[in-house]
Amino acid sequence: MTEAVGIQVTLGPDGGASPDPALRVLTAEGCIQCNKCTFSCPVHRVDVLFSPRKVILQAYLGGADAVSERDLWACLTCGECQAVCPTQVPYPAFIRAQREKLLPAMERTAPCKHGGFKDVLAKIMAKPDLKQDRRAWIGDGLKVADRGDVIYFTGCMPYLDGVFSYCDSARIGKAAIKIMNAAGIVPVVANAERCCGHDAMWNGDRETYEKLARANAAWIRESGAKRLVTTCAECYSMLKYEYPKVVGEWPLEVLHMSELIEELVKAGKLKFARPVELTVTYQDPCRLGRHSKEYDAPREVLKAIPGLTFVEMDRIRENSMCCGVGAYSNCDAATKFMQQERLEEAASKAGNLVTACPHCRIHFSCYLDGRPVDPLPELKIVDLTELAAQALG
Amino acid sequence: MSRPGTKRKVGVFICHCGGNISDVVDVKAVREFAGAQDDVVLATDFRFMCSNEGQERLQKEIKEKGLDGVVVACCTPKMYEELFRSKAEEAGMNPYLLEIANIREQCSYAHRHEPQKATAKAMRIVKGQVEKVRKLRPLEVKTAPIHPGVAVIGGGISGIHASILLANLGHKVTLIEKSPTIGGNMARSVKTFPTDDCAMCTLSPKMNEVYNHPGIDLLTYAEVKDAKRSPGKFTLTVEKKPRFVTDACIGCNRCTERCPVSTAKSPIQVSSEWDQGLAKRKAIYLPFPQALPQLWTIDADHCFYFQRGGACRVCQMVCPAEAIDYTMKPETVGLEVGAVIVATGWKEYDPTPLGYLGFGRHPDVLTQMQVARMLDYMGPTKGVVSRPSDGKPAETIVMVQCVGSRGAPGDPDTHEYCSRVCCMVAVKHASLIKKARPAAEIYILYNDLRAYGKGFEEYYAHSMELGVKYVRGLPGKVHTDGGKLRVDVDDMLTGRRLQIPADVVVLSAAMEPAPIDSILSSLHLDKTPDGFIKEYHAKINPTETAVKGVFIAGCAQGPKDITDSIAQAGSAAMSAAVFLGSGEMTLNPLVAEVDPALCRACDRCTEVCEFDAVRVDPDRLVAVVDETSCEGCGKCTVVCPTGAIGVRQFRKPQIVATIDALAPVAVSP
Amino acid sequence: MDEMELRAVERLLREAGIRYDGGELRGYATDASFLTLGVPNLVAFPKDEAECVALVDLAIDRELALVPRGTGSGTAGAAVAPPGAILVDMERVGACDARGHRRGLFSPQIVDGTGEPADLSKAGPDDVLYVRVGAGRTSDETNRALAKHRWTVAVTPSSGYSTFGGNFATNARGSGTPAFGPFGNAVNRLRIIASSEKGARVLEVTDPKEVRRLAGHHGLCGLVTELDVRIAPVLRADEMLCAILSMDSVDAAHLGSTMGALMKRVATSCRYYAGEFLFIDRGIVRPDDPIRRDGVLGGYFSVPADHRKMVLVYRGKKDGMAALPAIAADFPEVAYREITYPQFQAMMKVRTAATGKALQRVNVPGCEDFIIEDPARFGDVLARMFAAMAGADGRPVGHHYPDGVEVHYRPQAAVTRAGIEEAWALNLRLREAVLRPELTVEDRREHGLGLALFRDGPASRHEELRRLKAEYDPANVFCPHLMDSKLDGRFVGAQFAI
Amino acid sequence: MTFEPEIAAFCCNWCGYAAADQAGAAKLEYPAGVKVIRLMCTGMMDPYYVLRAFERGFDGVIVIGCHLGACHYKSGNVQAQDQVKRVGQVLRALGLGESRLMMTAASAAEGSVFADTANAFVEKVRKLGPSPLREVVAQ
Repeated sequence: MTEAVGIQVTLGPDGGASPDPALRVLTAEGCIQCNKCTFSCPVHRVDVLFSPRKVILQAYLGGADAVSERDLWACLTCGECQAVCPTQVPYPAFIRAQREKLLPAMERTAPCKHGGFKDVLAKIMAKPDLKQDRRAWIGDGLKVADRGDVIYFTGCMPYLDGVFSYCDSARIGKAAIKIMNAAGIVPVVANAERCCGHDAMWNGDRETYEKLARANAAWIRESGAKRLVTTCAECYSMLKYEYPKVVGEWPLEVLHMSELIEELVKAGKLKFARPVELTVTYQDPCRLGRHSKEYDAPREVLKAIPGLTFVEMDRIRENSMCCGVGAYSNCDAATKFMQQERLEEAASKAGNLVTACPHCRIHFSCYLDGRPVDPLPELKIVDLTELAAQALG
Repeated sequence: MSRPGTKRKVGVFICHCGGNISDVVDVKAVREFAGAQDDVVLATDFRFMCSNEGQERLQKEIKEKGLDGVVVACCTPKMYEELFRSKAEEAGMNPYLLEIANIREQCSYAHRHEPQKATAKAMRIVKGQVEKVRKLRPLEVKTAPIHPGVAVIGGGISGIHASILLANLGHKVTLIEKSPTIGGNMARSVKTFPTDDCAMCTLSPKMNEVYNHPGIDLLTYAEVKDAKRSPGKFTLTVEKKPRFVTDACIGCNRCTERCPVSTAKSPIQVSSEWDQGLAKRKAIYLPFPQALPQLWTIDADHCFYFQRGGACRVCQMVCPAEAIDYTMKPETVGLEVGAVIVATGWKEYDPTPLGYLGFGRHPDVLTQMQVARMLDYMGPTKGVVSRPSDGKPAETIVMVQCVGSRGAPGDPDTHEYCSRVCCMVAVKHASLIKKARPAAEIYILYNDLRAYGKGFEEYYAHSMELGVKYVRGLPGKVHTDGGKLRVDVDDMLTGRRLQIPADVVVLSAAMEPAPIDSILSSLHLDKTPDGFIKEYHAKINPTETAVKGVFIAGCAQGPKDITDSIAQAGSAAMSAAVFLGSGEMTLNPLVAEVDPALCRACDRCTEVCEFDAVRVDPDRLVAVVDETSCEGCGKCTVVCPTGAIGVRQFRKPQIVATIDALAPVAVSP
Repeated sequence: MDEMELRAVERLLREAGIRYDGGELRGYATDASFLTLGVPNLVAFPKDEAECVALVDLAIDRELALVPRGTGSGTAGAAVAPPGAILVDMERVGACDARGHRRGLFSPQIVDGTGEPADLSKAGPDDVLYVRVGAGRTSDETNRALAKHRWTVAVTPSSGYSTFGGNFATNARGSGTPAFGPFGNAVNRLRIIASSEKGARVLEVTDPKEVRRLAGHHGLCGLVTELDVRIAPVLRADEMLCAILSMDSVDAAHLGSTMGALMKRVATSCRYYAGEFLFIDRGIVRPDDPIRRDGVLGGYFSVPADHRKMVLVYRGKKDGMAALPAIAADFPEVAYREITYPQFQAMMKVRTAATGKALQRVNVPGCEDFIIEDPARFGDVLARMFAAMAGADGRPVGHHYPDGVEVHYRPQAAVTRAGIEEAWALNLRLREAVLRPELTVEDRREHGLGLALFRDGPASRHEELRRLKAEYDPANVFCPHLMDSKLDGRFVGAQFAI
Repeated sequence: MTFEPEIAAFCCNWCGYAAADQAGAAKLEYPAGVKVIRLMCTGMMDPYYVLRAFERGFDGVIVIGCHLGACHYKSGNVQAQDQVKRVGQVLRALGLGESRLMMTAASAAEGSVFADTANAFVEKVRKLGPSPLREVVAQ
């Protein structure tokens, strides 16, 4: 009985919206306490004490602030829970809102070290009069422009190699430009570009995120480009779905590289001449898949590459398993076991794991660079764009 | 849920340093500024914080205000950080919650003509430390008792000397020697320069002392197989090889006399290690007459019993003491000690790769070690240097210096370093021969002749008086055509080419470290590029190593003569004694610490650690720091992908707090 | 359990290396029933049989109560531990690697009826095979592993993420039940940790009769750790038939009796794997839900305001379903249409959604499972249901099993005490209205989820459970709170907080 | 108001920091804009600190450790060099340019080296002008 009273106290007046923004997100849909979320949660499998359902109930009974900081940061915001939820409780959104609300008061922001690195990078890029040089990595033979119809939004890619030694991320960018050039597109790579703000937003730093969003919106609008292409699932989800919420509607068509390639191939503007004799499987990045519902384009691209044998893993599309790190906010012991499980699954299917997000690529490569939990078969982490570029010959 | 750190009580004490600070920095302003900072409950200033009065002030305030954080703004922490911390501890505060704000050396001194700027900077330095202190956590200082006892590895002169010193100081010493006897290379050296003393005469008393010393356990014919390190203790696994001769042995030598091995018709021939291959030995043998312990040993690899399936039991039959036991097995001894002295010594370089010198191709090309054996009146040639080919005394002897030493950088066949002793060894042997047979003609072909030690130059000069001929220049080739030896050399002083027909050519071969890689790796010791053991600091700690409790003596550290080896053995023994005597080692708390919840066990920390201080526990899959070996350099904190590992008092938030406080934005002027 | 005792138990668990949660426990205060509330003193997460045995020994030794729990997807409250009890989360049992980390992927061990290992790749469609799984495994992950051989778990409750242990404890029914019966019938062998005065007993139950007896034990008898679960080949699209039969009417009684009669005919002359129905009104899915735009299914979502539309969906092997079109043809008001399997699944999604999709509202379980043995009475029941729930939120959904029609209804309530009490009152009204005294007890047979109703359940089942508990749990450590001693061992079901 | 560069000087405890002390003790002067941050070893120099310093408005960063081969911890300074090189790329991309970051060595005895380095670097940064990030921060 007393517990039932507790319910009333914490949720305020009948049915009325709770004053707590985070809780409002949570109760926008009725949780039916079925526990699908917890069971689908990759973190829960490693750390039984972490349970989305438990967190939601805590929020119901004790208010959003009853959620422990630990649980708040343990969540990958990968969205597996929401995908299986019968009532689609927007759990990641709740976590985000809660992080946002508590950030000023919290001891521990993004706990992962590289999270800190990207964090400060974003803060720097949020500053107004910054004169970046974002093209150093491009190299010869690749054509980019200052103005044009198509923007290639590189995101943090030009910076990644400064930290992630084991993973030459610039290759993705080169591949992307190579492909676009091959299709007669000379993309705009702008020095005015800023970090997309993905990590800032998901780690609760709305101020920085909005600064970045506005800064980007400004130059993009000014550029007059019609389309924006990105090789990063995070940038994609931000520019396509989150930016309008901050900068208002914009006439820009946001494409993930895989979508562009699919389009170009279908339209015959891009020919895959050279067979790529590899067996590959595909990792749906959370931000591209569950967050943006783009499951097919990458698969279409893989199918279009001659010589390629494409095998699906067991858990794909909305059931796909996260690479283990979300927004660089949580890389820890649990991550390690998740990655082992996912990579075992991949290795049991193919010798190459293709992903469409430079960050999945980094996190998996990082794992392979270190000591595995258990020995793994030979496995390479490849970006979809690189693979497509290989097929150009 | 956890909110920002609970309120702290920080006290700031600003020192005038009797004007050194206050003449430049506006102490009052700094004090007021400090008082306005978060968590600062006390900001005060004083003429001399380091004075007794100042220290009492500090302690009083800590007690009264119950401070859990202190910043003393004064001179460099190198001066009084220790003092103030100990005072704080006496006053009941954790010493590691105290930080020094250096506003003298790095502020009032350096900017003494810019008082305003110096003051502003002082404020920020103080704020920086305040912010750091607010983020500090109390640390406990752990200590580990040092296990009594020391192991000395290597029974050469260095090991022997160190063992005796330590034992005399009352430490339990275990001396481990891998050959059947102690004595090492000095025992082979016949005489020692520059005094021509009989080596054995000086050595064997020390050998006896070791053998009979109640404080010394002698493990001969034994090898260190593994070493484990734990706080204050080393656990060595020593394998004692079977001698197949029990302690019952009375040393009657009957077995050796009757042993069929190495007799004329025997299919098994063994050359004597002791005599450098110039003579044969039996399968059951005593390495040399003064060998200690006086225990015969069966060399199973060359014994008919073992090689021919029990075919021969002669020794057992003739032994009056029934000391022969063919069934002996290797036994492993576990040894727990607090310190280890590595005195594994050197071996002579094998000149075979230098084909042009003819070593190994012509029997009359020898090394100095072999000559040393010949010069031993009890040796294979009874003290006469003669031609192995026909046994005739050698009339013309050519000695070649720097063989294998001072080679071209990168030459795989030689060493770049100078072996330091060969010059004097050559001089010594030449003189000895000359004294014995003035008629003998001796040439020493050298590049530079190094007579650097006490009495060496005189010794060298004397050899010239004796008529030893010195030729500056190293031979291009030693000709062996027609079985005759001829050495061609360009005399760089006269510019003449000499062609010296020689009876014997003696190569002054380099000193090489004895092969001990397994010991090195299990003790986590490094080597310098020359292959010798890396000392902690080449100049000021030549006998200590990066591993606390492990010391080096003698040629294991680098080429040395006996004098230096003895000196260094003494130094090593002293260092070890001091270390052991301290009883317990305090573990520096400012070392790395792992948060198991964040650790990915990716092994990156273990890869960069120079001190083997961090390991991944394979079962729990987390990195574990060995606080005895961690030096707290923090390399690991940079390569750690998750931030799981951090150095205490230098954790990221603590350093960041300082950066932010010092940054332009941090101060509103 | 007082503080001291609790600390002592925690220490013992730590020493035994058993994971536990002694901190934030409100998260375990309920299961999917949401109203069944009780905060345990401790939640233990054993990872294998050994740890379960350790737990049971501990419980016997210290006279503690253990309440087993799977994923907590039950709506009955049986997975909720009252204060003083230790909740035993069985999710990890038999599903962890050596380091105790649950692996979402595994290669299941296939056995035949005798428990001998069998090779799925060589198996024929008619072979009777079982998958040997830990109690913590779920149909979803097992099916994922079986998929490459095109086999599947024979009986899958609508919650494919519920654990096998839980399915067995509630003897759950679901897809496959029409062909294979309730979950218990699809289990061939199991291992259970029972109690004795002296300590834990590890029992291996291989006699199918005994297994059937234990099915639906509600955690009263022990901790089930491993089961052999029947599997069946996945139907190929070309051998499968999915069909929708729909009818809408203003008159609930008429709607019910017509569909009831139809279901009766289907039950007698068709063999099907799944028969599901739901009542569609305007608000069942959101206006922007893509299903409304679906060429085939979209139509079913346009309903006249005052009408109720019942949609009945069948799935089965073609040969078994041959009679269906003809039967449908005999009911002119019923529209018959064959659909693809994906369309079938889409409808199932809607069915789930129907039980919960409300702003800031929760589903109040309780009076949710009517099992009407004689579908002829379906109209009558339906009429009274709709009458009783007039104006209330929530939509009935149901299953058609050969042995009767099962209707779920969960009133939805604002998450406030007032709202919940209101919904609960509705529950009671419904019970009065629907479960009239003259109905036979069998008509109110519990489904495992409707424990609250079990108070009124058949005495025969009480006796059975009481005997079982005596045999398997003489020490009375498992869910003692479910047996009310005052009612001389009569099974009263979970306690609601309201 | 003339531009006074603000420099973060990360100094290792054994060489850089000691050199700074030495400089002070020898009454060698250098601009007050140079703020010393003490690390045990430049080996714990994390690229993050460099970026953080710039983000907080410093106009330049110097890392001062032991001479090569003289590192108190064997090779901390070598790792630091590598890290500095890495973060240099990042600074270049950020448009700050690598010249605002410098690593050098000064032994405990080389107070003059510290002072000279500090003076020279400050002059260099003065020529480069204020960090584009600083304007925002300083207000």
